Amino acid sequence: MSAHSAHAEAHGHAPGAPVLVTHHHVSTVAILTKVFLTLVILTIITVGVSQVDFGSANMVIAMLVAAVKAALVMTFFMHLRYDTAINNIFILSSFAFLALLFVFTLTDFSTRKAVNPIHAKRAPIAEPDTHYLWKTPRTKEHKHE
Amino acid sequence: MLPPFQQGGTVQMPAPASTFAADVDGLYYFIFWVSVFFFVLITGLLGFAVIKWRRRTEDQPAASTNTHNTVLEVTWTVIPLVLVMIMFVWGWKGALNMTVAPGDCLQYQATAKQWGWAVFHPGATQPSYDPKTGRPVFYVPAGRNVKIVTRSDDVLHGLAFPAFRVKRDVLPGRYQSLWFRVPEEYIGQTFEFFCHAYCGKGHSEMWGEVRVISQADYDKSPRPWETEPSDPKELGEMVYKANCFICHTIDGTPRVGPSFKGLYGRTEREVFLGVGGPLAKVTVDDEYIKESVRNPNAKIAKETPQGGMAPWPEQLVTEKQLAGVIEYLKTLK
Amino acid sequence: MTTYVPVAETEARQEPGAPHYLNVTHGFRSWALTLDHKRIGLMYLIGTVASFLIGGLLALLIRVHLWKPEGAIFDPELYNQVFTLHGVFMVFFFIIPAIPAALGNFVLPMMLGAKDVALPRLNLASFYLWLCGLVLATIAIIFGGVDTGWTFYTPYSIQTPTAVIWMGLGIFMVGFSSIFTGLNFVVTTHKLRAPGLTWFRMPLFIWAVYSTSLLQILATPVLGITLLLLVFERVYGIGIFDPKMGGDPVLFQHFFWFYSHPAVYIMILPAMGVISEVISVHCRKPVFGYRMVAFSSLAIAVISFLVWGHHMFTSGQSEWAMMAFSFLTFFVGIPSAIKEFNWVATVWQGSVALTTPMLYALVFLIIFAIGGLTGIFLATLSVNIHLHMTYYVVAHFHYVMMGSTAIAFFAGVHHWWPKMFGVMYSEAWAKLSCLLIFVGFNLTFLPQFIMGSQGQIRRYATYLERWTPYHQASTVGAVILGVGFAIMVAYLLHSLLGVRKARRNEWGGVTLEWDSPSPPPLENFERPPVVTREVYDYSVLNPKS
Amino acid sequence: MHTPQEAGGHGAGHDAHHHGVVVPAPPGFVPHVVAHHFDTAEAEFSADKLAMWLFLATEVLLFGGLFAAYFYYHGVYPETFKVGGHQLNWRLGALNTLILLFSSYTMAMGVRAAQLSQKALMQKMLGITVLCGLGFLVVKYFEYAAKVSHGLVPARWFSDHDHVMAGVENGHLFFNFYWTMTAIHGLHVLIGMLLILWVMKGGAKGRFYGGYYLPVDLVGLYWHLVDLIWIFLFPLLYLVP
Repeated sequence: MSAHSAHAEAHGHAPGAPVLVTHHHVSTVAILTKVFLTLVILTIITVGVSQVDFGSANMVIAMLVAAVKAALVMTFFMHLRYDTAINNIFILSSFAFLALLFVFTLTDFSTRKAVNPIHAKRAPIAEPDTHYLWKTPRTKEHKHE
Repeated sequence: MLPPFQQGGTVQMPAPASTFAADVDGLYYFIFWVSVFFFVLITGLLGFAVIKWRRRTEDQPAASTNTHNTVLEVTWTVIPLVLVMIMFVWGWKGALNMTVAPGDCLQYQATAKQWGWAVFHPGATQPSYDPKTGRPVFYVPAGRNVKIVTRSDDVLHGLAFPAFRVKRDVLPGRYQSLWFRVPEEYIGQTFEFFCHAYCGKGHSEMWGEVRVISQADYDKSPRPWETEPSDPKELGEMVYKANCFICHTIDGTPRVGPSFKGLYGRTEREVFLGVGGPLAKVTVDDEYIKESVRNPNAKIAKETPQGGMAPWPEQLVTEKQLAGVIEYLKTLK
Repeated sequence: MTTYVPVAETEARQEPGAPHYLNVTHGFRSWALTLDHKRIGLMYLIGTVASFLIGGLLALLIRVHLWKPEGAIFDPELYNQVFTLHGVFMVFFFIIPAIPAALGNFVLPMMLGAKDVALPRLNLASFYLWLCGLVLATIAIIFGGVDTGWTFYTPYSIQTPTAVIWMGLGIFMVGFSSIFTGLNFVVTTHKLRAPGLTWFRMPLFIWAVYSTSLLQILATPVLGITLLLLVFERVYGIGIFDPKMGGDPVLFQHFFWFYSHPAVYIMILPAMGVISEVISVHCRKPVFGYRMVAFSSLAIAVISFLVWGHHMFTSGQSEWAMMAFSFLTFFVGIPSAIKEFNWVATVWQGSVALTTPMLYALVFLIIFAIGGLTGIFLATLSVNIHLHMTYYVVAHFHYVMMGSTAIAFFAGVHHWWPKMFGVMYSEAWAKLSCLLIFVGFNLTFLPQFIMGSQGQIRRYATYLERWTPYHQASTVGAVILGVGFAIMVAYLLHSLLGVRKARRNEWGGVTLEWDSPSPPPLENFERPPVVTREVYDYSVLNPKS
Repeated sequence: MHTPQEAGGHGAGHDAHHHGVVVPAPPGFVPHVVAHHFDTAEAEFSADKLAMWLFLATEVLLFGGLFAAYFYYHGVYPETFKVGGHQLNWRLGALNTLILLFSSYTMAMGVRAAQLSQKALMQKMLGITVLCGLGFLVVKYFEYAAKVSHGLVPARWFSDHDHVMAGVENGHLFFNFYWTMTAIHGLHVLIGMLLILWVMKGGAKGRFYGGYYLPVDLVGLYWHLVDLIWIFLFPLLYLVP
């Protein structure tokens, strides 16, 4: 395989011809601008909604709006829509695995008092400055760390 | 001959000294025999194959080149799956039983700190130690449900009763609890409890004893945990063994804290007045020792300038015990 | 059935004296700045084995210390540092990089028929990150050691006066080294397979390393942020993990095990891959149930993210979380069981050559069976509560980590040694060493199962009288194990003198790395390989068929 | 495979024997030489891009750990987080959000220009992006200064001398999250700016054109991710529900 044929195969140009425009997807200025304006509007919405008290729904709304914004950035600015399936799979799976961290730690936290209420109760604990065995040497440690 | 086991125990398990033991041990042995079966099966087949089909000549090809067998593969996927699901349900039920204490429990409290336990019996105002060894002791009436509520003053600790098959981490800032009931046939026996969560230097010394007694002995006055040595020196030695020995030796070698050997009565002892404070000279007398226990960071020995010992309030070391400690220190020449 | 003719045909193609990757360039710079995956693999090999020897020496010291109930050598403070350093060195500097970074770097691109990994510069950077981590860990030892245990549980790790910050930063770096290695391998596997090498023609070692790499990419960042927060905690006290400032130490455990449970599979999965290769080659038989073994690697990778809470059954997490974690934990055992059965079926009716790599593979099969089966005890909730934090756990994970992963690593080293250096070691000494390791290993850790179920808690500097015989048996075993490893180091080093030259295809393997001279040339192959047959098709070695 | 042309940069003898494919460039640009172990420019492009996405996946999980901790403590101390959130200036936060969104937009435009071999436009767009990043940091500086003046600094030095967090438990925790998260994010902004400057340096030499714009694309992806994280940080810290 020669350099030229390799290049021609990859780019669909005549061998040796300079590549002015990539054969990959090029977003139009219009779509990028529209996405940007949508993002601005969504920012205004999320700020606006936060000024009204919907109780615990505020968090859900804020996160939903943020998720939509993130999706827009990823789809258009980051070209995921035109990218290969495998790149899509990897970045989305990172969110999926992150969700596992969220789901399990928050499940633990929120169901601690389900069986044994006392286990969710906070116990007194000695004051840091009087009972911290190593409180003082921290300064010493700083010296040689 | 196999090495010694705890009384009533077997090769694999200590004495089954609580009502949980039957269930846990039953499940343990179920898994054990299933494992033995599969282990013998695997190694047996492997050994047979290695001997039968070992390569005798350099150019010997494989006796068969079959690459899969769906029926076989599904079989050895499904059978283990069924077995482990049995184990899961069995184990989950057992664990739930250990977590949910019945309503009629005697409630004990245990506070862990680096590196010792303060064990409070129901209604007790001070922690209980063995008068001789200074080990923390639980006196537990047989046949009663016992619940222990724990907390920690500093780092993670753990409360583990191997003979009772229960265990629970002791967390700073949160209460944790466990419960058990010892059958009556274990009256008169002693079992150990341990700290199982690594907590630093004195981790392996944070163990104590559980003494199983009858209900009658439990109710007797004075309560078993209320007796302490009447001789002040012995009382002091008990308190030393219970609280001090991990950091303070009596043979002259300094550890985390200064050694107690020849400490009492020393004059011109150099101390820092507070952490990072100026150097001063004091005489080791009753007042100095009392202050060093109740407010350790007021005067910090020169040889261990990091200080940092925890104060021991009256709840943990009474005035009487403190007086005993002073008497005990006088004997350490 | 036609007869098998050994590698004569392929051997003939090897030109004597042709330049290979070891002698193509010379000098310190040519190694320190190399971008060749084989040289980087070798540097990892030296580094990880050195870490293993340090960790092993510490292990011996631990065992000698535990000869007497009151402890024979150290005071408890020093003992705690010794077992912490043993754990840190073995886990972060040996087991995690050993197979993927050392063997994987050498073998994976060759198996794929590639000239190099996809990102050679990143590969070298990974190595230096690993080395920086090692340097920081060494600094930590000089500045007072670390006594937190390799798990760094808070709040103890916040309070201890030892050099946790240095060690934390060191492991942070090693973590990123691991991430970049994994990233490189995933990209290489996706993009640089030889023509004709479809996914289901890939050797199982690649499948295993690929699955491992996914774990490295997805799990390690959480360890990174956890250690970073721990460092912040110590430097300016952010209180996230410190109960005295409103933090929750159980959250630290969640974060830590979110990485460190998958990390267990980062360690064992590539080992499984090595075993698949070794058994197949030395039995001259395709791995039984190839697809099942391949998919079980991916299944393990995914399920391993769902089970971390089984390290925390007594830690004060909620009962519902415990139930979920125990349930899911059993599922991770199934793919491992499938693999074990498939390996036995591969040996079945094979042409079993009792070479050193195969002996190690057999040792692996036996020890991994015990390691895996004892894992079932620990997955079961009520039994776990009894066994948690005892020597039973110590024995279990040593059976899996040391007895399985390290043994598989050495199986791989012996298997690919002729390929790496073009020389053969003394099989007689190798077999003696393998025997000593097998006996010594079991003598070390079987008594620990008994001690553990009897209630002996781990990480104890002193212990009760009645456990003395078990500890002493364990110590004797450790010494035998040490002798076994010393012999191994000796004969492997001796083999480098080149007394016996290795053949091009020493064992009669059919994966692509055997298609290259021993040692391989700079870009691995004399001509670009093209794959035209199914994986593990040993009939190709017979020119008459 | 062979190419007659001599490739530069012999990395310790590594590239000594084989040379990569050359992607022909328009006049005024430097033709790109594909790394020796790739057969085609496209193979190199897709491999490096996959690597970048995998790296972004690790970034997601790295920040994800912080977010998980945030939600955890938001559950433990909802009042603390609410009161703490009110101490932050949401106007400045919103301004920074807009700045970053705009910089993402210009970054995407810069990548587009690179794809079309529009060198001047690309340099302009990347320059605006860096300036936006700088603007972000300047606004951040004023925010930080305001917090410091109120003693709302990370834990060890947390003094809260205006007692704005009095009355809630562990008031320092919210600010510890605020400082840790924004500091790590700010570090990413800084790294992103340096990367863009590095790309601009190559761009000035004419290294990036339609046939080879990979570094611009990859740095762009990184920059968008930094924006993405801020999109979540902003409501969580400034508009705490």
